[in-house]
Amino acid sequence: MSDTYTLYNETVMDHFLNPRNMGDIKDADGVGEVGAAACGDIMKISLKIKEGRIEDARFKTFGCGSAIASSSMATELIKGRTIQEALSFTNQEVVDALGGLPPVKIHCSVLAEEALKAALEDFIKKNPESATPARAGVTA
Amino acid sequence: MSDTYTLYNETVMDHFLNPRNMGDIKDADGVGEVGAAACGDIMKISLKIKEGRIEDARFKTFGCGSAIASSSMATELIKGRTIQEALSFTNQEVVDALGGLPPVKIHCSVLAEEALKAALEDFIKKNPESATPARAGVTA
Amino acid sequence: MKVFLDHQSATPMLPEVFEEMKPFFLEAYGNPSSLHQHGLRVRDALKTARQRVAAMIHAESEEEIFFTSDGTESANLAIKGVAYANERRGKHLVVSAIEHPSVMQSVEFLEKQGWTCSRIPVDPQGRVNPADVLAAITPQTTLVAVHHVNHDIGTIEPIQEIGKITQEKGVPLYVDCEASAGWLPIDVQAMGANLVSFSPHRFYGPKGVGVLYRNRKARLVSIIHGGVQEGGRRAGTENVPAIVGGGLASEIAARELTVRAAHAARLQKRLWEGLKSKIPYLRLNGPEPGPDRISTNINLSAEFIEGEGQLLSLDIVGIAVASGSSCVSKSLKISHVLGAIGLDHALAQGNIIMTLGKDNTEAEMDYVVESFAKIVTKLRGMSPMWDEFERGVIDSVIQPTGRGKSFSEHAARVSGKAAH
Amino acid sequence: MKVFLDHQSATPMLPEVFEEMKPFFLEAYGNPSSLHQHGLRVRDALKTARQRVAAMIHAESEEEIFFTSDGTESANLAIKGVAYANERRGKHLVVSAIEHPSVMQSVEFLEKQGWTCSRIPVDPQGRVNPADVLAAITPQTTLVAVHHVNHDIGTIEPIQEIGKITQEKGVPLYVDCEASAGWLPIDVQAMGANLVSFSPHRFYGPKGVGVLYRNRKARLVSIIHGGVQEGGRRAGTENVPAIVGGGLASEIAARELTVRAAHAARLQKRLWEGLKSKIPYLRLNGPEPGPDRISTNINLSAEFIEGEGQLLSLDIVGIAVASGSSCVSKSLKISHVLGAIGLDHALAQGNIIMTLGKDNTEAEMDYVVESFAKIVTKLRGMSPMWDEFERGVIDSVIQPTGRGKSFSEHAARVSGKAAH
Ligand SMILES: Cc1ncc(COP(=O)(O)O)c(C=O)c1O
Ligand SMILES: Cc1ncc(COP(=O)(O)O)c(C=O)c1O
Repeated sequence: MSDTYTLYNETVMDHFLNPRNMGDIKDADGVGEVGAAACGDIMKISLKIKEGRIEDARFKTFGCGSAIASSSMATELIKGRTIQEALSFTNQEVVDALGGLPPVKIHCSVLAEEALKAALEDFIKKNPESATPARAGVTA
Repeated sequence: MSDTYTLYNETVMDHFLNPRNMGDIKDADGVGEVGAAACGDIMKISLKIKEGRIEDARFKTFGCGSAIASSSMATELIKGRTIQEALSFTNQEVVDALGGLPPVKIHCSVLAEEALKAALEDFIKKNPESATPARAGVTA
Repeated sequence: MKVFLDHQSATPMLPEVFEEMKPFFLEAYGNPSSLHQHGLRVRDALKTARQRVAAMIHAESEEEIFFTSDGTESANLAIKGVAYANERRGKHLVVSAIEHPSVMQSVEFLEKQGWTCSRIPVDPQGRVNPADVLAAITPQTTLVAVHHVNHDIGTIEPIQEIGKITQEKGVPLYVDCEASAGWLPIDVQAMGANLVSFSPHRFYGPKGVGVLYRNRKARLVSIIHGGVQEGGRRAGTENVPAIVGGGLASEIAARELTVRAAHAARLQKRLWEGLKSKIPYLRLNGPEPGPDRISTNINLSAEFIEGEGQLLSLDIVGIAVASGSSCVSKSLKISHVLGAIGLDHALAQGNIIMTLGKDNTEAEMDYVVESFAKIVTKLRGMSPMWDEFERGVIDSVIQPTGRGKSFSEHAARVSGKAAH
Repeated sequence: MKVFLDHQSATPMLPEVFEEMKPFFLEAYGNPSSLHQHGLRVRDALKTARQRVAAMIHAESEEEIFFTSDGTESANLAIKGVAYANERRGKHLVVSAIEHPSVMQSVEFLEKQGWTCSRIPVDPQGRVNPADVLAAITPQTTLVAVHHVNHDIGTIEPIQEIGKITQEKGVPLYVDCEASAGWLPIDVQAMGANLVSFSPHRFYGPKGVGVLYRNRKARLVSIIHGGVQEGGRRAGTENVPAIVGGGLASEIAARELTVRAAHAARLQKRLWEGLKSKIPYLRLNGPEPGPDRISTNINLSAEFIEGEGQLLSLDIVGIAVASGSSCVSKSLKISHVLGAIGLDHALAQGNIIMTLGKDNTEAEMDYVVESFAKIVTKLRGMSPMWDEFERGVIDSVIQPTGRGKSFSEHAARVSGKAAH
């Protein structure tokens, strides 16, 4: 009876309680804010991009534990990737890195993917030259 | 946990386990056998009648505990009564003397009344002279 | 001597089951719907219980196990939940004529709401003929329900054969295993069953929990509405201690099944042979002990006397039994099972049901034989029917002699109405 | 420190209730339907339980008390059992818009079967206007259902006034007392209620038993079909230990009600005042503590943050609470109660429900205030909404400043869809 029971696994709880990369980047090169009408989550990711590579990523999230953990994990995963690589990032990477999410919470990882893509979009809009070869890969 | 729980009260259980007047009367002056189609009970009462008075009454019963107790009690109650008195006997006397029966078992006492009346009928049929003043009171 | 021979009505809970449940009353009192410690801790316990139950009946996954409040509710959910879920496909059901009242009454309720139902008759031993099931299925049929074992007379039904038919026809099969669970192996996959129900209180588990197994091939909607507990199939705060206890009782029952069943079979044989040799005009209802009858059940009719008196007299000498006679039922009707096997009304009235458990002993069986013989003799001495039989006015149903009227004719005459 | 503030979901069972139940697991394991010793002994125990429950709610007779498996089943039985019983008279129901899902979903089920239902809206505090009930009743109305106290926001409804109306109109009134039983006096006669339901697991009794009171003026048919248990109103083997325990818990709850409620009221005041003074942009949903709100409930919305994160963070520091936010519900919908009182979507998302019990202490309240203040600060620091509020991009709902867009407008913009 003395064990600790948690709704999420250890990794998710760790990223919820000790989020990595929480905050905003001053003078961010790209910022994306997305929301899920269905459950009211709002996620914001800001990126620092240098020479076509993500140098820093930060998040702010209004949402449940798994939304916070998903954005924390997404920013961790994305750091160091090229724009090209980042544009093919999927929510499954977040789910896998977190060691799984409850089925009803998978949408949180999707939101993280969307926020990242929105931030990249924002960067590309401001720096059209940077993304020419990748343009086709962007869906939204 | 050591108490004894019974479906019926003590009086009923006593009359079921130690029935009074169980058996048949040889050369009975009146015999009545009745049945309840609804639940299959069959009750038989035989009477010894002397000088217009019930000298002995005996029963045999195919039926549940309360049917046996009802017929035992009915024969007890009826002994010593005049035919006249016996003809106005009702099942309520049985119920009262037994200290009550479960609602679903009241019909057993009715059967006892009917068996008694049938036995009286039988006697009267055989001895029409005996009952002239009471004839009107007989319903069946 | 105290002898409990009414295991179909109740079983004492195993001490280890009680120990397993205990913490869930006082310490781990959380609600599994809660997201905090207290909720999550009991959520884990429910999962374990589900796994144990799934293992017992060879379910593919614990997600196929739903907990309800008892076997009755499980049967209601199986029947109504499948009927409502398939309302658009068709409104026809097929059930055996001797299912438990929880199935029969659910069907009657649906009939009031526009469903139709084919009731499959049984042979004098209570067996369903699979060919009759096949013949009854129509394109509108959305469910077939045949129980594994009959609760009154212990008949084992040919479920695998029926399962083959329903699978071929693509109609879900519901098998009520309340009377078999814990005493006969249940393999839902081998049976070809899509739904199976039972209740752990029949094999030394707690009251207050029922099980419904349902696989994906059968659509099922909820009948108790509200929250989204039990995968949305049963709303309401879960009875955690009972579910936990039911899980453990299931695990133990699976493990000890062979031993328990063999023990019961030995006692069943001794009991029936003892009774048969001591008491004349005694009939065993349902199949002979052996492969067609569950080892826990003895269903008797003592001729010329009525069941309640036998039951009460046995109780006085410490023997607890049941009866399907009308005097025993609150509705004043004989068990519909006895009617369906065509049992003579006289014999149905004299009905006694003895159901064995793991703790009964041979000495108990001998005591029952002896006591019952005395009781039958005493009650026959009080019965006008016995006397009339001896005098040749009525005849025996069990060993007809050709003289006299039948009990039924006689009863009809004295009551002025036909016995039903 | 461990603080349990989720008494609406569960309560620890009283040790004396556990002791009362114990013999019914191991020794007195009989089935109350049995006619022998074992059955009769527990039949007596059920009668005692029924009498205790009847006394608690001032029922005229214990025969008006029916036991079910939980509050959800009782609500289903009240709604569907009365609807079906009066099907020929009419098929219209009147219910408040903020009833528990067990009521709302039962009504929706009946609507699929041809019933119509008027849902009575509530004011921003969650109160039903009795005049609206009167106006909704038609000659076809066969039941009015308004709960005593709302489970989410603690509003006490004007039941006596509604009872007068339903009595005048001759329509049965069903009052779900799940959230009030044990904490507010319930007098079914003074209320003018024909049906009342609740579950002892809300006041230190066991899980696995629900109560339905019903007086003769309301016709009621069974919804779980089978045997003739519970006066034919609920088939299925009775959960004897839980019923026995529920009976004792009811007796104790009635005796200790005044003390328990006064204790809760003191803590409620301390908790709300502490939180209010420490945490800005915090809203109490439902009436102010006092005569219009049950003393056990505090329902909060912390603006700019979401409920599940608050709940998890509280759990980590040992505080167990609930939430009506959509992230917490399995259906991803906010509590319909919060919708019905017109709570802004942003505040509904940040919802936290704290429910008090008899064993909570003042020190616990102070710990909760302190911990919750820290958690809100941390989560706001992580929330883009807080940042945007501080930067004047969006406005506060609780203390509007006139600058910026609302949360809802903002959420709709970023998600491309309207918040619901
Ligand atoms: C075959 C069968 N089905 C269903 C039931 C109902 O189960 P429960 O008593 O758990 O409600 C019984 C109960 O005796 C039964 O024997
Ligand atoms: C007002 C109300 N009614 C009904 C119920 C359902 O009761 P149970 O949880 O016992 O199934 C609840 C449960 O929380 C409730 O709060």
